[in-house]
Amino acid sequence: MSGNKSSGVRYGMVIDIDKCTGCTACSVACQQENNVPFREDETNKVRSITWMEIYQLDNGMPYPEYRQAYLPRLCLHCGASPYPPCTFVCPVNATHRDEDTGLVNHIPVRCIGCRYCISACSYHARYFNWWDPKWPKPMEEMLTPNVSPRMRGVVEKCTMCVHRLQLAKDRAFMEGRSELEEGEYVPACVESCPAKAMTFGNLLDPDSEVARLAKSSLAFRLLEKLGTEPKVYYLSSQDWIHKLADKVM
Amino acid sequence: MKGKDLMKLDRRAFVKLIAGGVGGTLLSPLPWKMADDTAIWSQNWFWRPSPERGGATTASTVCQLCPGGCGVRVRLIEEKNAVNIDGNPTHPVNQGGICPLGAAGLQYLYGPSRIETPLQQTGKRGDLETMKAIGWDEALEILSIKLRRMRQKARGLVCVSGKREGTVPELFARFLHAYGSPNYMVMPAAVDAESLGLFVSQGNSGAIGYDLENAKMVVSFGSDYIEGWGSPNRMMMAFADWRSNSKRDRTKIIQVATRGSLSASKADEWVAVAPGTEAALALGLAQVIVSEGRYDRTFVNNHTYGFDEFKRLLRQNYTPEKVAEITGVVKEKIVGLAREFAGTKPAVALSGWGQGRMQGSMYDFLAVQSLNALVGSLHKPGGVTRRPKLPLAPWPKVVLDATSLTSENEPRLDGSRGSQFPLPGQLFYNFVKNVNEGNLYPAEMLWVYEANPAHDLADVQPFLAALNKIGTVVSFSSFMDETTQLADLVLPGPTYLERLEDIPTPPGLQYPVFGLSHPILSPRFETRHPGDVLIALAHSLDGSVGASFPWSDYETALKERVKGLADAGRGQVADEPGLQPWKGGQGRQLAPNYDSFDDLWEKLIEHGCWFDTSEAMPSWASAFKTPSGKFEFYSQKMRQVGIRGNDITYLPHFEQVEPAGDPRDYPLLLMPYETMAITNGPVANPPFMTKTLFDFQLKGNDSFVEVNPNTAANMGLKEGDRIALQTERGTLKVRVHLTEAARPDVVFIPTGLGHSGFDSYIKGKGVNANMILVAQQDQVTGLVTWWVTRVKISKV
Amino acid sequence: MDSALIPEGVKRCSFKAFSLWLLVIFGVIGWGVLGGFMVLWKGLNMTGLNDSFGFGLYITADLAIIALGAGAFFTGFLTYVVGKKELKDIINLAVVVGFICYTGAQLVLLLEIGQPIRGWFSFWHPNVHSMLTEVIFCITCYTIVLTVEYIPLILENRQLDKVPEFHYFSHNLHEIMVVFAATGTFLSFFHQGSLGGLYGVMFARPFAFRTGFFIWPWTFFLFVASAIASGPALTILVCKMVQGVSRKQLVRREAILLLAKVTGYLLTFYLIFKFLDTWWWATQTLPKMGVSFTEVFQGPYGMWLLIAELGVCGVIPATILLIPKAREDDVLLIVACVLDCAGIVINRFVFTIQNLALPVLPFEQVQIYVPTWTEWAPTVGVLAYGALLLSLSYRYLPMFPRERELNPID
Amino acid sequence: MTGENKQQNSGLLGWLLFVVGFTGALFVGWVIFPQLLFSTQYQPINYNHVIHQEEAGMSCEDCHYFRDDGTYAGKPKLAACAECHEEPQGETESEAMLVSEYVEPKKEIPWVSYSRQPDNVFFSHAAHVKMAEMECTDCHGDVGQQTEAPPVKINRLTGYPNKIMKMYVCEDCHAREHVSNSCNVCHK
Repeated sequence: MSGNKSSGVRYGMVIDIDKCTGCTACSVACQQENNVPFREDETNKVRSITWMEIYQLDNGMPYPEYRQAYLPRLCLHCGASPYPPCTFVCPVNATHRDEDTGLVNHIPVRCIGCRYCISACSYHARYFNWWDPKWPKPMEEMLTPNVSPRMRGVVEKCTMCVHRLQLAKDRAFMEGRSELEEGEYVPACVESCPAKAMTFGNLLDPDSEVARLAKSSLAFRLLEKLGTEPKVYYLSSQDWIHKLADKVM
Repeated sequence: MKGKDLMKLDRRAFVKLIAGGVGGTLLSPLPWKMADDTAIWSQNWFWRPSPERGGATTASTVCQLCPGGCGVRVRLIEEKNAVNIDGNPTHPVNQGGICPLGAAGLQYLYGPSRIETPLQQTGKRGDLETMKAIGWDEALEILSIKLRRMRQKARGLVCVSGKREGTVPELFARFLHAYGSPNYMVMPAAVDAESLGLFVSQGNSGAIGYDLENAKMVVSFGSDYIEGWGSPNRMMMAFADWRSNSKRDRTKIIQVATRGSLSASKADEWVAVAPGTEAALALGLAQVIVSEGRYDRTFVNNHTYGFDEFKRLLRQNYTPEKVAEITGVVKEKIVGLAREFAGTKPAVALSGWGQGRMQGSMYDFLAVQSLNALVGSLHKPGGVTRRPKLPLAPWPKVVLDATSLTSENEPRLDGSRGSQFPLPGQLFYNFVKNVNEGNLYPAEMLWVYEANPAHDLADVQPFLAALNKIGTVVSFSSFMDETTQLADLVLPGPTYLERLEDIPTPPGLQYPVFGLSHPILSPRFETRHPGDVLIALAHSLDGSVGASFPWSDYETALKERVKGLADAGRGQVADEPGLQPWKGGQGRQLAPNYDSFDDLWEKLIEHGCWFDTSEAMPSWASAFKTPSGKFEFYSQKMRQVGIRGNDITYLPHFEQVEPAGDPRDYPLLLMPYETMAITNGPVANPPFMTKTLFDFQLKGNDSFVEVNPNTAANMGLKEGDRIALQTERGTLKVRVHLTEAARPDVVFIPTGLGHSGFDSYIKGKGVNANMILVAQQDQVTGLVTWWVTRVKISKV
Repeated sequence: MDSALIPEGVKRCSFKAFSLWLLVIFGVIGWGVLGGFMVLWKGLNMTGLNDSFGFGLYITADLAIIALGAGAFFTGFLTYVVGKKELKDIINLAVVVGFICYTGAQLVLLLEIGQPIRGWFSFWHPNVHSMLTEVIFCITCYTIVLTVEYIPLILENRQLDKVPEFHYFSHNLHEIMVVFAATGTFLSFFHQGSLGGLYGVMFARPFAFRTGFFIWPWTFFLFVASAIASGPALTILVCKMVQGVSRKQLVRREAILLLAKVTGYLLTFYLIFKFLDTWWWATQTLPKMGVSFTEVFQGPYGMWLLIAELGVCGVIPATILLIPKAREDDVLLIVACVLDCAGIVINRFVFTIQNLALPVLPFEQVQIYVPTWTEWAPTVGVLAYGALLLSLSYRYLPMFPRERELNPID
Repeated sequence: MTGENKQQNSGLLGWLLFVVGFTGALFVGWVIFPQLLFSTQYQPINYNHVIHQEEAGMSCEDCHYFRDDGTYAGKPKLAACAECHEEPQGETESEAMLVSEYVEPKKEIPWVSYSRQPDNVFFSHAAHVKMAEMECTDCHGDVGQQTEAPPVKINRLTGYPNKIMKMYVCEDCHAREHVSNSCNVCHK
């Protein structure tokens, strides 16, 4: 809880592309967990809010050497020092990296909707509310109180389910603890993954599974050359995926 | 002059008044508070819904959106608003994982197309304007009177259930039995071919179970093993397991399929075969294994029947050269694959095309099973076995009166067990055919439960035609789906989150699981549990029907069966995370963790499921109930039931199904494909899932077909072009997505889209492939395949 | 009818003709207002913007308008600080054009943000690290400065000038104009720079990112240079336009030619550094980011943009303006100024649109941006607003101090 | 009158008008505006904290408790009231109303909150009460000493009660106590 920079916690994620079956459960679980709005037509993908977006990659080979893979892309909570690409451009301090956790947050009620952060992010991880979020009447009952629904004209993005961290801390406080144990705080996408392809935890804790996997020789990050230092790692044993991911543009 | 001065004075004074006013206003809170408050207003404006707050609780139950049988947890606010569904970590089938459909479950509970009261069609069928809301008493009365009136034509009552197992389908079957109709049917699926195959080769009725978690090599013949085949979450978990194993003993996956799906891409090897020839490849492997003597001699010599005939057939028709010709797979690959399959222990071959919704051919199933038999993988760890039965207590025997007794000998409207198709199959397509052709006797009334055949049935048009010849259609659906739109009477059931129901062992599992779903919140509408409706209906009828339902309500009936579990003295309620019943093999005794029926029931409600590992896989000596007591390559059962033909008829073989349509008119082939991102009913894709579709799958209201870039180039088609897809059945307008996943000259169309029912978030999105697919019937079993149809493409 | 308001000793068109002209302008402004209203009422879904193009026509227009509005501060700087007295001929016009540009840009900016009601958060909760904060503060301050510079001109209106307080006030303002010119120069330098910084700091966007000096990426300085190299060109153009429409010479040729000469030097100065920057970016910055120079030209946003920006609209106008004979030719001068302005518009366009159109993730496609009428209307509306202000100022204010002298009424 | 005089007079009058405008605006801004901005809402039942503590011997935690998951339950539900007030215990009008209008028809009491934060705020009572060991009264005042429920002023524009804690109060205290002021500590 202290404000100094050596909190020893940097939450991060590892996604095993080889294990990912492309089922999209993470994306659905995320939408439900975070009151992500939807419209009747969501096929204009550059105006569709999907915190956890899934890309289809392929090896570019002809049939039958063709192979595809799915790559789930959330906000990568860039660890670039001193700032991720998106936060320092915000004119109103609506987005900010919590240096106690490494999580990049975005507070829609502060956001004025200038979309500078959207432009600065190379991962398309940030989304603008082009319309007033609206739910069919009965579905308003399934909105979760843990995440505040947004309004038109603001940016939103993956928070790594930071509300789960808040609630996990509440539970810990009841037991008089201020430190969390591994697994007490896990985002909805990781929890949902039926193939257990996603691992979440503290990258600075050498004993954590996520730290171990992030150091694997199979690990890579997206657009590594840009120096954004994402805290979401991917694993794959496929050369073509490594080659593809190593590219910029 | 003076007036002008005054005017000037006035003007200046006015300016000063205003200046004072501005000054005063700026020194008052008004502008600053207004600026702040309007900003706050914009953060909470009234048209932005603010979620209900309160204490959160979690209820565990079992998902019923597909037969997968996964445990789910529902988060409730103030025990009133369900706000989240995730996987139940204590449920052994999914271990906390959840598929997209399950995760979107609340969009069904709160779906705008929920049916709130019973409905009666007062006008023309299909006209939603004339669907009148009626009370339950009236609805039951209407149905009860109809049933009483048609009792003499009792056999004309047909029920089709989308759910195959569990007490509710059993109650439907029981009702028909007691009422006097042999026509309880289920929606077609690959399980139909499986159970016939098990019946003719092993003499068992029942279902198949794969010990996949312990296999070292898996060869999937067309099964999209991570895209919805079997119990989807269990398969994805197994897949992750195969991938986690260290490099040395990692499970090898081979996908034999025509399309470069995710299952193909994620396999260690993808063997691309010509459309519909997976079984031929299986027989090709068998030939190599047999001719090279790589088969399991202990099993083949001691526990099989008809091996020599099989061997002869293989040598004649399925040499690598011949199979290479049929499948398009090179000879060396066939030989290599066969050697690897025979050399890896344990290895298992999977069958059931795509997600397993197509019945498929029994012979294809037998071809794949013969491979499992040859390498000794039947009823062995890491192989294929039969799915253990649940020790549920039986209900009392159905009471039969004169009417229902005569119906015992009535032919079924689907012709199953009849002279043409003597095997005990589920032949819904044949039912459709018979109704359309006016064969046997008329179908007076159709009940539809947990099924949406008007959309989901491949080659749906004959069914829609048949509906016109059926007197009354009754739907038990919770949603305004396509079939319900065509119903005359709707008796809406509660959704799975609002009802008590059992979910028996999911398909393909090697150990028994009994899941129990229960209402996690009070029903949102005036719906009634179909079980309760059936019991009430039975009680309203005279004679034996009421007597066959000696329960006050569904709960009592269900509990009566569950008592069997409590009495079995084995198995446990799954109440801790990380249970892995497949580890350590089957046959490990599990002492119950409950001490009475009431305790068991309470724990089932709390945790969701019971499972067991006590039952060992049957020994080879005891496993087969065939006339020979062995696994029969050459089926004597088929002979017994009266199937006539030559030797080949009784042996696993490959029959090339000629796709419907003249190749001169329809030069390309059309194959449907399924994905996890589009559900294939009976419910339609929820908005959450539709959102995850790529814009090359759905764009606006247009859906896409996959075409190989070379094929497209030959026809002058570019990415995104609009085309008409024409088969013998009709034409659909779609757009083109170019991908190397598509085999040249084959067009792949996704199923599950193109709804016309439900709500504005669902209907009108894409086209329903089922409208133009042509189902083809096997003349021995009556089962159908619809994987390939000839098609013509024209640009529009 | 309005003769009482028209400055003494000058000739203006009839009130009827002027009214008709205003009617046309109001028509266009009305269209712009309607477009703006639709965006405010229904939201930004009315635009062609999307999650790929967070910035579009509004921002491009804003940047271009502000760059071209730099004529005001730079002419002010030359006139008052450097002491080029001949430019007094044109300084009023420069101020009006600047005022138009800055207020117009702010109007568009109001539409551009998703939550205009909370727009003031950028003053109340500023993030000092954000280039946008710097832009917002400097633009606002500079608009105030421009207003202060514009006020004395307004107060010189024949009727207003009769009020003694106003007369003294405007006179005193004139006296201290050098202070405002200096302040304006300082503010302008920073916000023109931060507009460039806006893009240069996007280190995850290979097209925009530039290395730099201390906290400022090179685009910071290039934007300043390009603004002062194009602002005066716009001032010349507007002056020529007003002269053309009024069929009068309003400014002494020396003033215009001086401005043209200065523009020529500035443009050359800018281009030298722009070429250096492009070379460094293409050979050092991009390769370090794993991108080759040719890869940044995709789809409709091809190499032609670069050639147009730096060649056709860069080297050519610079050459014209540098050669005394050429710039003394009226047609060539106008061509050069048009090209100069166009080049800077293209520059702002590529940094906004081409930058965002390029996929950075290797498995994404280039995107194409098509603005909707609700974007065009307010943008064009702002131009009409400029025409309105210019027309009113020309008609009722002594915008050109030399007008009477150059056009004596018989 | 001389011209000068006239000008003086008009100047005086002008300043008078200035003062009128000035004070008028101040009055509107400071007095009328708040009246318009806030609505006064009364509690459905005039709850007496003192009686419950002194006569019924209840403690605060009987009604205002932490849930097991560490979240704070806030105001009690009707069920808690009904535990004692199935039948009226005393003679007060409020209690009679409670029984007849809420307990009997099983209708939740629509209490108006004095300090309800908007849904974008995550306020952890556990962090403040359990970890920081703050007293409830530090923020809520000594509500326990209230013999009647005061009316609540609700901002018509924002929907917030007027005594709601503003963000700068949170930030100041967090800064003083060296607790993180990161946005996602308190926002969701």
